[in-house]
Amino acid sequence: MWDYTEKVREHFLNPRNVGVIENASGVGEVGSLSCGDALKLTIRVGENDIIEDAKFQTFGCASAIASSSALTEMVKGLTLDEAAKITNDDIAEFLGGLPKEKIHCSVMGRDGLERAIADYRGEVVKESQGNVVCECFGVTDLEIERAVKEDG
Amino acid sequence: MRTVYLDNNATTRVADEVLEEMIPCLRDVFGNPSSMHHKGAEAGEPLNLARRRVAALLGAQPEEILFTSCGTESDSTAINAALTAHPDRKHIITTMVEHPAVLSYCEYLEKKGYRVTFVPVDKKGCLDLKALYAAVSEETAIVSIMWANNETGTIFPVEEIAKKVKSLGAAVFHTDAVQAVGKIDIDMADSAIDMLSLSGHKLHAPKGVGALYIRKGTKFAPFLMGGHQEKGRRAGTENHSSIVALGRACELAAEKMEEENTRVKALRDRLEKGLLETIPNSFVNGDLDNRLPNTCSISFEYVEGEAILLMMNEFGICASSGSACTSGSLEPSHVLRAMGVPFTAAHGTIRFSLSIDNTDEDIDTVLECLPGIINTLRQMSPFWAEAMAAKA
Amino acid sequence: MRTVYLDNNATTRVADEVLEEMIPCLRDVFGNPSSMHHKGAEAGEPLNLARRRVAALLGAQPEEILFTSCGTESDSTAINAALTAHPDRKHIITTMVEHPAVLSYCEYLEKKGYRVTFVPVDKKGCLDLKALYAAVSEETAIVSIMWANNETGTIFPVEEIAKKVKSLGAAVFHTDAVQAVGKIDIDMADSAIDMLSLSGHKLHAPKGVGALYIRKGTKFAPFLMGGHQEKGRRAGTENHSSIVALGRACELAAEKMEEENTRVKALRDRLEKGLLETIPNSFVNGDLDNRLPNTCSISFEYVEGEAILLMMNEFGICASSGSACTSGSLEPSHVLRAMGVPFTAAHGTIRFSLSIDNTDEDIDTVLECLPGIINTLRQMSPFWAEAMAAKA
Ligand SMILES: Cc1ncc(COP(=O)(O)O)c(C=O)c1O
Ligand SMILES: Cc1ncc(COP(=O)(O)O)c(C=O)c1O
Ligand code: FES
Ligand code: FES
Repeated sequence: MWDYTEKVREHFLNPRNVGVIENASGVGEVGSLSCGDALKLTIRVGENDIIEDAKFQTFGCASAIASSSALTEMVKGLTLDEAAKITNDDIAEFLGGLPKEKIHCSVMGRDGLERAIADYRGEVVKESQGNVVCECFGVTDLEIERAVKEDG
Repeated sequence: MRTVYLDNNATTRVADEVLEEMIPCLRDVFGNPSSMHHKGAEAGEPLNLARRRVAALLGAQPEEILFTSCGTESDSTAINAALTAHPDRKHIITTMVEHPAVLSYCEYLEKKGYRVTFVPVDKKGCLDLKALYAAVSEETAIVSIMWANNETGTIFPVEEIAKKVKSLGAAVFHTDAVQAVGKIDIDMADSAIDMLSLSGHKLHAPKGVGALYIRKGTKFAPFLMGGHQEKGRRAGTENHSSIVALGRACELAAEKMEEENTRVKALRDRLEKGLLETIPNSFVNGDLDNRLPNTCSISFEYVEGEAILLMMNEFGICASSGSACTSGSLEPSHVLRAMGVPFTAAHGTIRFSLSIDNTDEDIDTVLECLPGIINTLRQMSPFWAEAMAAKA
Repeated sequence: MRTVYLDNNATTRVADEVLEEMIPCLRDVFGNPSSMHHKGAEAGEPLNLARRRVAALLGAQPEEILFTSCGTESDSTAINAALTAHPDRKHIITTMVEHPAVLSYCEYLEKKGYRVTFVPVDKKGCLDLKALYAAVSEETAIVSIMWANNETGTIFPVEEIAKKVKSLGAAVFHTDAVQAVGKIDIDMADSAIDMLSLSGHKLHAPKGVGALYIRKGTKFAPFLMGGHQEKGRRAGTENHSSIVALGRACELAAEKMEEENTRVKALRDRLEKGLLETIPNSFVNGDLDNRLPNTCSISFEYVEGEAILLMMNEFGICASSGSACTSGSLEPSHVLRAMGVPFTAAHGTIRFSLSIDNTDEDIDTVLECLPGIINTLRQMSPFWAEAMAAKA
């Protein structure tokens, strides 16, 4: 059984900000049913590029749900530039850590955020290098490797 | 909180009666059965009794029972024995839905140069018998096909298959009956099956003990070499207390077989019916006409299995998604994939597996909690919203 | 009648403290550690604790401990792993006095085409190190040498040998430490040994559980394939309660190590001295300067071992002749033959093996009974009459 922290458990059982923002400023969608994980992140951006609201819908395991919930909490009140600096490590840290096998769930969170911001700014997300393990949300071998290493 | 344990295909609780016979073998009857003194002798008799009891449950002779350390070892031993006994035959037949104990070993042997046929199944998990029979030849050393599937409970017609493949030229027929023993009637007396694996912890004996039935006259070669234990067929000091426990568990299983197939089956059916009725977009996997009485594999579309398990756990309910052996991985189980269960559902598949320890109250608890859990998770799922929108 | 159990190298009694920790794991903590629910989780922690405890006794890291079903499986696993990891090396070195767990497997591998060097021993049972070192080459996949001999208690300088053979080009050094663990200090932290086997039932844990120490960085391949248990290094549902028991037994062994080497050793020495003094034509086998504290192998000329054992058994005394593993056979043990013990004595060799359960009273009983037993048997023996006549 995975060793989930109390914080992961709490965010999983009582996820914050579930849902979809109507007329969202930015939408980030990653993942698919076929790979077993998917995230739809919607954000509302207000004055001075400040993220006023964020909501998520997630199909995935406990840590995917907890990571999404954590992410929405973390980004609210940040400027887009500040939010863009959030890494999957920050999400994992916010949750008191994630099991090694579950790091990719937080990677999905970061990717969703990147896409939501890009969507708002009208940019195209550049595809990363390496073999795409999960085409649906573009997590690559390299990224997972890096994420796992960073987790140490 | 009350525990509602519905994960008996993963492992069972050691029965009180079993523990009672086991403990003296740990405390006092500790001699090595091979020893030439009274402490050795007193350990020998319970070992013989255990062998007779295991044999009785299978309709076998005591000499046909070999004790091992687990179901996995029984499987490896059977396959290795057949290949060693028939060195000129380089072909193995098994199925795509075997337990990893057989599957991984066959994949390894494939890399070692053996030709392996993995027979596919249909949507209901039934074997493609035509493909199976077409694959058999005089080159086939062993056909290894599980009696009942651990994830869906689907029962394969192994008796019929054994007869047929041997008439077609296969040398040895082996069945992994780890999930079948104790749940359905098995009679080796009049059978074409040459070897059969079982594991103690699936029938209320402890973990770490198993057995391999080897029909008298079947050519054999040991997997674990060394001492002369088990007549030279399996080295290593016998796991005495656990073997004694396995014997008692087999005796109990015979006594409880009817209850398993009536009361337990009725509980399973009530659970299944209740869930299907209250949870939309759900369906049962497997061959409903040929199925273990205790197993229910049910898919809930657009939600993910681990999340369901952990939410159920908050209510004390224990079940599994896929088999416990693959729960370390993130992919849907190889069994569901082989059956072609659609991705929308495969990820959200839960296995409930009952035993005689379960009660009506257990089923009530699941029926009360699970609809809410699935609903909560679906509210969070982007696909559920999409699917509902598409419908509307 | 009181039992005087002096056959602890064959198997030991499960310690009360061990049983106490084991039983809850049979009764209540029965979950499958791989399962995603609280019954699985509660089983996981005791498993981790056991791994830490076994590691602690060996001066190892918990990740370096692999649980197996017995000493025999540990030995096979180690040898198989080395050969698989070094497919280009076709040479194995072991000794003529190994336990059948290593010996039989090596003989099998010899038939399979590997070149095996069986290093001889001298009269005292000491290894011919010159022959050993001369045999090592870049072709040597594994050198497997027991830490202590089960029949004579002779301790081999495995640390020194490990360093030397690896500097000479051997890929892997493995030691069967089944008889050493718990009896003498072992520290893997600063060692050249790559793998080490142990077995629970030799140190007051139950039968049917063992461990293999695998130094971090050592290339490994599983012997038992299937599920993902033990990080994919050993398939099969973990023998949970016995592993927990092994952990506690290792902790106890560390606590009792000093008693083993003082009180138990003193009992053994008193037994040995007393027998040599009161029984003519008797002598002790093995390297008396490098020997387990609990073991005494003693030969009585012109009498036969089984007869001695059975007469001792009439007085409640349990011991063995040769190893329990070979006691089914009629030949003198391969260890005594390798040492060149004369036939007149090899047949009449008895192994007494003590443990912390033994008392002064136990030794008194043997010293009282055995001289009479040997005398009775000698009076019946034609060779004794001949020998006495020749002397006179
Ligand atoms: C030196 C040695 N190695 C291996 C073994 C085999 O251990 P097990 O009986 O647990 O397989 C034994 C004991 O029988 C032994 O004394
Ligand atoms: C069908 C089947 N075969 C083999 C096994 C392996 O048994 P064990 O865990 O005792 O090695 C299992 C259970 O895990 C099983 O369900
Ligand atoms: S999102 Fe797939 S395992 Fe967590
Ligand atoms: S005379 Fe009986 S064993 Fe030799």
